[in-house]
Amino acid sequence: MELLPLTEAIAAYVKDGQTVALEGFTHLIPFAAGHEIIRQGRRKLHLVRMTPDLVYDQLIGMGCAERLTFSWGGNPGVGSLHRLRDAVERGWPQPLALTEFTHAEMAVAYQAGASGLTCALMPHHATTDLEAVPGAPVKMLRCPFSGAPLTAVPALIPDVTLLHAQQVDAAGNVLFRGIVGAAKEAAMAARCVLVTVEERVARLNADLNALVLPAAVISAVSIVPGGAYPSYAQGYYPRDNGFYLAWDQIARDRKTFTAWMERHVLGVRDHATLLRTLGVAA
Amino acid sequence: MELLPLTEAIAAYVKDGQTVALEGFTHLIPFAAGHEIIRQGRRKLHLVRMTPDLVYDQLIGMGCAERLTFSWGGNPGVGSLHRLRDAVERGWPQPLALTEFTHAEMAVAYQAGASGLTCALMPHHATTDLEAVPGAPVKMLRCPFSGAPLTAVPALIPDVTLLHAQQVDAAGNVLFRGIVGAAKEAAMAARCVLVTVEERVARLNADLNALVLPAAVISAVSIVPGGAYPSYAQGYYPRDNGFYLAWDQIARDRKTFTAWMERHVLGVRDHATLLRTLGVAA
Amino acid sequence: MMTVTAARQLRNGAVCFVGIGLPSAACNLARLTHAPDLLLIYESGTVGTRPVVLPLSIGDGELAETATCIVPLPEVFAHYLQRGRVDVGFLGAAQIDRFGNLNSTVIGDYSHPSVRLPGAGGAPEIATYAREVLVIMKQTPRSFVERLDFRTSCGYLGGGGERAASGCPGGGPKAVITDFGVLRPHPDTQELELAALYPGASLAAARAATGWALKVAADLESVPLPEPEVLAALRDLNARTERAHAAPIHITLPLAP
Amino acid sequence: MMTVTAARQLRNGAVCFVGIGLPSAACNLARLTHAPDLLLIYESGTVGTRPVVLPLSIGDGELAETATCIVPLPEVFAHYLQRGRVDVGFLGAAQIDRFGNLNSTVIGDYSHPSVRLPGAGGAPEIATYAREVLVIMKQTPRSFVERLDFRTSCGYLGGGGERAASGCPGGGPKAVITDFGVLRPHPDTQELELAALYPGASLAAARAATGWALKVAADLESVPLPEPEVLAALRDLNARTERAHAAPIHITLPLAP
Repeated sequence: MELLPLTEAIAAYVKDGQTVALEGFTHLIPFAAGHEIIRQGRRKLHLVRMTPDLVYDQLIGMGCAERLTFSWGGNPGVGSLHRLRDAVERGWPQPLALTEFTHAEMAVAYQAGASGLTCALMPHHATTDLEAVPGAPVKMLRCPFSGAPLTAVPALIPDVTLLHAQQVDAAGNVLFRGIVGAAKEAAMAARCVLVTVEERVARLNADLNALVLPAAVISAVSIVPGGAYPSYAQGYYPRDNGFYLAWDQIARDRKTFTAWMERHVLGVRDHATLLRTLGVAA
Repeated sequence: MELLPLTEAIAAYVKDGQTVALEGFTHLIPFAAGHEIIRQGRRKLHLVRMTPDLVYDQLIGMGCAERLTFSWGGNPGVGSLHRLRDAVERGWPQPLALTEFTHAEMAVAYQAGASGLTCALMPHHATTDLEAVPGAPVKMLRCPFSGAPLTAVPALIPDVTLLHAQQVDAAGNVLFRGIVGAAKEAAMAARCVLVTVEERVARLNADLNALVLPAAVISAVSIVPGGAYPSYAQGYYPRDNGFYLAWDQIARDRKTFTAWMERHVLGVRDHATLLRTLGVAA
Repeated sequence: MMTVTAARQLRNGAVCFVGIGLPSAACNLARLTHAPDLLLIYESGTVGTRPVVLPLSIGDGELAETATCIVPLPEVFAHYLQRGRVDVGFLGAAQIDRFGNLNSTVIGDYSHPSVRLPGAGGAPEIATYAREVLVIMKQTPRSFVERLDFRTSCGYLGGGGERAASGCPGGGPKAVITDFGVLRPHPDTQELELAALYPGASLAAARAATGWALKVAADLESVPLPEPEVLAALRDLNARTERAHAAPIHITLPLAP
Repeated sequence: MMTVTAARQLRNGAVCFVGIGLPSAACNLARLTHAPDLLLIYESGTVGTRPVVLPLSIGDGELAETATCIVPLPEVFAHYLQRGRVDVGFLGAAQIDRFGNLNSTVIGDYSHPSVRLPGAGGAPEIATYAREVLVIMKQTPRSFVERLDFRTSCGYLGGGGERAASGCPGGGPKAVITDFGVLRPHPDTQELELAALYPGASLAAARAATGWALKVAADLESVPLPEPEVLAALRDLNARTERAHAAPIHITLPLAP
């Protein structure tokens, strides 16, 4: 683990054409890291994430991605991700290939990757057309004991998994507290793990059974207070539900979207400046 | 979830011939529950446990078991389980059939059971004779994506899983704190879950990401302070390493073993009396 | 009215797998009124959560802070849904057919969709494993369709016992709650039939809002008006929620070095 | 001497999968002397533990309290070993052969053993996945055998590259530390050869304690005596451990009702 400014961490570890997962389920979504990827103009990324959320709408709309692996692509509690839709429906700013799972499939795909496996199993029930779409990732097989039909789900192994967390300690261990989604599995599956955190502390405020990623599995940590905004960090700040509602209008139109991104992401130096510009931080 | 005295919980839920798992890895081993099974004279049990430890030595030596599924059967840091060996090597007090896994296999066998699956996968490497012994539980197959060889491990689904934990709250939720082994997976795999706890509290002393089993997955909870002794309960009492060392002598000989069990298990009413007899509790 | 009607379907003590929006409102209304011991599981991993205000997203901090426990997301699906521990699952969709099959993936062809919908999420597994499913959807000819563009999640497949015969473990949609009333599956054919109408809703309008020839149950019921205390609880819940969501976010940054 | 020699094999910063007994002592001695940043993982699920006293069992409370984190046991094997995150694994056994294959299952026939040993535990996966394996065993003709009664865990299989050719990901036994000295695999044949002797240990005695015709490396070394500060650290560790383990257990029961 090395402690790096976010600009240097992204420059050093995230490359064009890589398979990149930004995880965190509603909570602890690494927005600052996503924005830095946009600022540095990464291209042809294969983006992986269970719930693309606004940060992937932004990455897709800014032309960073050529493929998306996901299981639910909406603005939670609000509606569509308009940039995702525009890319899929009309190829703007470029076509976006999809690899589509269910949540449960994608969870075991990360688990398989985290466990050094090439695939994972689920019980198979012929209930969804998803398994039959062009390029469907899953295959069927039979349990060698019971003969029951099983779905084999190929392992997901990101080149880089990016996460946001609450704290890093002096030794580089990182604490995640609250809703964790599939963050641990996405991290353990990845070839390289980058983490942004709210703060650096001498000693983690961690329970015996807390979710802590040891420094040994992390490539770099960057200290980015507010780095999950407009998502949230339990114990630090709540989700900005108003921003998620407002995004629906911003992203609906290519021009307002581009203008917003130019002003608030490309046009600012870092995440702290974005937060000040939005009036969220003083 | 119902709150029951341990005698009633065992009488109501543990039956002759069942597949029964007492889990807890070194920590939180449900000794009191195991002793109550012995007192109530259960027979022909299929005992399941990663590390049989002393409590299974006692159950086996008292003739409760006809099969053992396990992955490491020793007295940790001390040596053999003499009663387990006597049953396997010389059929005393009765023969004991073995189903033998590695730790990693048994862990995924519980995970499969906990996940409603008939089997789990591991990468296969032809490195051990275990996969070729008579009655070996695993089978080989190939990854439908990569063609890589895989080991299929059949799911473990205990009729009853018995655990020890620190606390139960007013609603019947149970807190496990510290080393948890495969306790969660063994519980979620089982048809019925019984838990003994150190104490009942109004509200669990639990972190957001603590391991808590919700009341809805538990059949009965019994309050048995010291119920893990001579194993330990983090935050309550340490492991009695001296007892584990002493057990080596007690269990080495059929007569000293039988005498010890008659005096300390069959001859006492409950676990509190055992603890007082041993001078561990006042 | 949809919220209240959905809440009424829930028996106390049930384990509910909750989606965001109307299902979340219905579950919490039930919990605050007749079913205090509902166990609410959100797919974000919060188990036994008792939110004071309604979450906008499925993973709001409110859900974490009031939960019995938070489990990693893979376990919510594996240990609860797949293992058969969920009594009631909620689903919505863009399209539903007469057998309760649902589409939340695409309108049009999968490879060239006219509308790309959010996708499956947890729906296929909820539909497959929950002991019973409650569907909540507004009833329009565009959403209640003769033929789905895409089957994301199953209801009764082709009806007539096809679902059970396929080995699908859950029980399928027990009720579809719409803005006109409640549809329930016929016991034999499993075709959805209008089983109850809200006071003031007309049979003709319900039929017109359905893309297939909607059948009506022999004993069409009228949904009772919400009890005043239930309405009051719902108003309180919504008011608390609005106040909470209106609070501005403020993040304190450390001073620049 | 075995403990000190084993400790010397560990480079600072390595991720070690630790067994109980001598490996645990060696790892902690290394951590307290030349390798403060060893990451110690015990199969009980404690990761990054820094015990002040040595545990008797693999899951003592001491390991939990001083750990960076505690993970469920399945993850220790899946996320660390299988995923290839472990640099060094330790193994012992009842029998070892000339290619470092190990038996900890049975003496005699599997179905009718003369001695039933504890069994596999985590050994097969440690042997398979760790980048390198250190074996610690007393050298006797009964334990260093021409032919294993049972192969629980692999060394180099039949030698001569068979292990790597089989696709086995880890690197195999790098050293076998005995009470005579250190055996290492020949680079080509992978047969274990005596590579170093302790001061005072004789080559003849080491050969007599081996059940096969033990070869000797061309450059047989002498293991240096333990540095005084290392010996002092080991004595301190052992003394602390004895004091801690001698403390009587007392459990406070609630008053009878």
